[in-house]
Amino acid sequence: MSDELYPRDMLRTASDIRFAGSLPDAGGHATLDNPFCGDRVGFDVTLADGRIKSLRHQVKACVICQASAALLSAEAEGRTADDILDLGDRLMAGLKQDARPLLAGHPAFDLFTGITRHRARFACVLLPFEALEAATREAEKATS
Amino acid sequence: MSDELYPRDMLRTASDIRFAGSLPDAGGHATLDNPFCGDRVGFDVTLADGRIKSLRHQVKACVICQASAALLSAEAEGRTADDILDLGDRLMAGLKQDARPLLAGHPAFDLFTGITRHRARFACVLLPFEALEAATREAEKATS
Amino acid sequence: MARLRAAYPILAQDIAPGVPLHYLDNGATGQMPQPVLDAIIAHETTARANVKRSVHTLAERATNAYDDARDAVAAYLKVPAREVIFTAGCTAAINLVARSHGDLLAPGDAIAVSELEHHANLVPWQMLAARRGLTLVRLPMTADGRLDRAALPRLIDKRVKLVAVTHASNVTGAITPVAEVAAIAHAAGALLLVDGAQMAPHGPLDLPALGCDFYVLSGHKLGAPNGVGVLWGRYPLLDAMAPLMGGGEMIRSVTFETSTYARPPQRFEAGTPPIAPAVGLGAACRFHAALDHDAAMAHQLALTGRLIEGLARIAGNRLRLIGPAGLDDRLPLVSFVIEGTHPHDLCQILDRRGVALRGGHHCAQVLHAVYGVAGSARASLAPFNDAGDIEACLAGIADAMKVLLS
Amino acid sequence: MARLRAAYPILAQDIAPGVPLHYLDNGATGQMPQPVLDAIIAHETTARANVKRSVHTLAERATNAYDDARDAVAAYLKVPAREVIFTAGCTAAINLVARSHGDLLAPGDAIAVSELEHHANLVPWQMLAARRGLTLVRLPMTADGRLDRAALPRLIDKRVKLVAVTHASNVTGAITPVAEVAAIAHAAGALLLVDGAQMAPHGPLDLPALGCDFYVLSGHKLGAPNGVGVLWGRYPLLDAMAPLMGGGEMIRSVTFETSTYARPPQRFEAGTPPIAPAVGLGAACRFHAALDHDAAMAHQLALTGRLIEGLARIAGNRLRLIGPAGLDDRLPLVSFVIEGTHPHDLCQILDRRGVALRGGHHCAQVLHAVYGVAGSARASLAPFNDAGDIEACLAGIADAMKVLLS
Ligand SMILES: Cc1ncc(COP(=O)(O)O)c(C=O)c1O
Ligand SMILES: Cc1ncc(COP(=O)(O)O)c(C=O)c1O
Repeated sequence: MSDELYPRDMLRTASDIRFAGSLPDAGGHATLDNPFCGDRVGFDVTLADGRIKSLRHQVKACVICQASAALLSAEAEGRTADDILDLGDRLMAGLKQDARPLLAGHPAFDLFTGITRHRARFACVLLPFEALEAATREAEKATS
Repeated sequence: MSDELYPRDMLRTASDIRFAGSLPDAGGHATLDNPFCGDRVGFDVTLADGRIKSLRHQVKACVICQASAALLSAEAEGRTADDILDLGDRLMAGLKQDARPLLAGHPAFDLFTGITRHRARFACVLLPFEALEAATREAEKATS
Repeated sequence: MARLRAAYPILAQDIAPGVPLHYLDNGATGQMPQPVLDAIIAHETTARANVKRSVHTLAERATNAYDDARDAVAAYLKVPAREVIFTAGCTAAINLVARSHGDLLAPGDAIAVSELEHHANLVPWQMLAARRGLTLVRLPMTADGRLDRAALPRLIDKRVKLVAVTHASNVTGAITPVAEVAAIAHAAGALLLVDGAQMAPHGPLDLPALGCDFYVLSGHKLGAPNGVGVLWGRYPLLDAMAPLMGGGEMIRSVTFETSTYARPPQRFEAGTPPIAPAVGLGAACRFHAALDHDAAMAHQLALTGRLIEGLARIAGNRLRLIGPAGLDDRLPLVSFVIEGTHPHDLCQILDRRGVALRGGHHCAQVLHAVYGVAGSARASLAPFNDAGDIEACLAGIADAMKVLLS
Repeated sequence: MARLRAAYPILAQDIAPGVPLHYLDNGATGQMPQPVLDAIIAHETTARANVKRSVHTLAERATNAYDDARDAVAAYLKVPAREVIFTAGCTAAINLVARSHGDLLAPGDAIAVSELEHHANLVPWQMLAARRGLTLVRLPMTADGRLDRAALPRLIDKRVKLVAVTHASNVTGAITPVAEVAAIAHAAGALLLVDGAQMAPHGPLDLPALGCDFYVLSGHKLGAPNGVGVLWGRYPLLDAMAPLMGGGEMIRSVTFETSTYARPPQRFEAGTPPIAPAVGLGAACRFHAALDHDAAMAHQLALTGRLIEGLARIAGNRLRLIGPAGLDDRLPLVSFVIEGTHPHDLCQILDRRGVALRGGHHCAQVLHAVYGVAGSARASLAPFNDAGDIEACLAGIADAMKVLLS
């Protein structure tokens, strides 16, 4: 069954476990809760030259949040904490304005076009960005 | 000019200063404020055999409160603190129910029949009762 | 039933073109019946003024309306009006006790709180414990989400000065045997605070018979406006408490250096009170008191039974009830998890059929942690709900499982 | 003017048969214009739900409405929305600062408060001073009821950590030169809290230009429902404050033993917030922002001048103004005493002509004590008042003097 809000691609992306797990040698880690549902997203990262080299996530969350974590993980390599913050801010703006693409240069995130009318779910999309940013900042601090 | 709420008798009673002043040998004293307007009523009392023998009041208040203090003073001799409490409670009930007389056995208080529709002013009538009760209790405590 | 539904203007409109509303989120906020709305409109357009300060006609009307509202709440709870304090809500009422009564407790004292509690009845006690050096005693629940009565006598010992439990859980729906808990608490020398947020919307209460010492509730759950709640407390307890907030209406006399305070309830109602919301709450109490609540409860529990059966039929062994499966001593609310689906995703899909359920931890993270889940979906009923609401909900869940588990 | 009056449903009815309402008690509570009432009715009948907890359509509408209300208030004050905290009222907002910011002060620190303050901006500081061992510094007023600017530099010394003054006195009507006070406070290293209860109803504000650090106001004075107010604070100040109340919505994560808290503004909004009242306040801010407030103020001050002249004419040297006689830097409100008459008796007689004035100490006992009176009568205007209101008031006062001084 297909669906505007939960297209097959969303479910497929949510179950993409390529980046799930943890990194024994992580340089930074952060776990954040969504205070309104108790969902939880954690990230382990390692850096090279101050940029994300590898990462793994631990997600206990809804489909939307899972899918967001998977997409973000696939596009995170080579970025800094500030980059992740900026990406999240731009995606938030895209969601608010119902823009196309939601996030310029990252068409994959158009998976979430169905939720632009549902402000309560924006936090589900953004939680992985916040957690990855926090983990990356920690790693940056550890290496500076 | 006469008036339902402020009949001439009310103004005349309010300016009755027979019981105004203080008692140098007071056995009990209390001053109470009406928290909503800052009005203030004080009473000095002396007791004989546990009953009010003489009293004086200090009133800085509206006409209604002044008149109530004057009427109460004229009827207080021979009463206990509990009597005063009981009188006040019965007068309050009479005001709420718009009874005639307002206070059985004390027709003078029918001066206040005009205010039964004005609940905000009940406190003006009752403040002297509270202050006299408190002063009498203090005197009772001092002699017991 | 049709007549009762007609009293709720929000049920008259489609939530989206062609989609009627099936409101099953009554535990979060009760809908407002027309008589309450009418009372508010009448107040704002014929009696709006500040209270207890002026002698003009509007001020008198407002003051009378506010006093009448207190009388209506007092009658609903079977208590004297002077023991009824209007607060900003249930949360504000509990925090008031935790501050003003809590400050009377001594380091080393303990407060006993159950695992079932809403954050409103846990976080204020954590804050108090940290502030005053008190211990928090954890009262456990049984596997089916009820307060574990067997554990109470042992845990509520002489150190415990206050027990705080909910009258009915907003997640499991379990109703607490308050009189029994009150007896145990009092035997240990402790006071009992009961959180009535979920129970109060289900009909008038008899607080003296319950035997508790403090009781709190929220207006909006009864269909009143937001911004008003109630703290009831025994008068000597209230009278021993210092005010939490200072300002107008709560004073006896003020000089620049210091002030004396009014007696309860005024002492705890600093500033302009929530007049119109209280008037709405008074109207809501009268509206609820006029319903036949035994019949309404039987009706709602029958629907609850259908819902639980339907869930089991549709979800099979993916279904996990967060609370008792039976219909005894429970409210008409059901929380559940369907394995492999997330509550928010489920609720989002239900929404397209106009079915309003709530998903998440329902401000009860401790309870959900005991169950080992982050959250659940919850259907919570009101007397106006009908079989159509339950059918729509079940059809929506079947639909959602197709979308999310395919 | 007629069009503006038509916006207020309460003005359309007689207060008693044949007696139209002359509402001159706007300083106590502002009347509610129809657009605000409409916004509340629309909210309660089409968007009523709890906020930030559920994903269904009603919950989304309610959450959006609540967020929009915060945006409207933020725009009215020219500040970022995340610095706007919804409270139960002005009094609750000041108490929140006195507790949560006050707990950051150290014994020996001082707080400077003026003699002009409403009890809401004095009693919380007395309570804080007693709790934390702080000193209260008294900022005096001039003979005509204004903050004495000349005294400030000397009194606001290095011990003073917080200055609390009203933007405009609810008794004398004097407007405080806030930017000047802010400069003096900041030069001494103190923060400045401004009580905007009386000023906020007179049009949009530019808080950054005022230069204060905290600002508070009450919704009902702007014609919004009771039960909502606003605390604005600079974000780093808010972020350094611990929450006053615990409960839902203000947490990040909860375990039985301890909790972590959300960032401002959520940290200070425990429990279900005053959603519908906030929606009403948002509508009230939009309504006020759309008026021409310079013209409205000129109109109201012209009426104020007529009132003061009329009073002098009628009462002669029995008249005592509690506040400045001129029209500069003042609000359109006048407090006065007529020797030999008590304010409540005066107001009671005015009421029979439909004239609503307030009598008493107006929750400002210190100010009245400085003037050597227990209370005063006050006429406070809104943009909708007209010459007829002033004439009725003056005629009523002449009448009252006949009754009370005969
Ligand atoms: C100057 C001033 N400050 C504070 C307040 C308190 O506002 P509220 O009673 O709405 O909390 C008022 C109004 O009563 C006021 O006039
Ligand atoms: C059991 C329980 N307690 C307390 C509360 C808090 O009520 P409020 O958010 O209205 O303050 C709620 C509702 O949210 C509840 O369900």
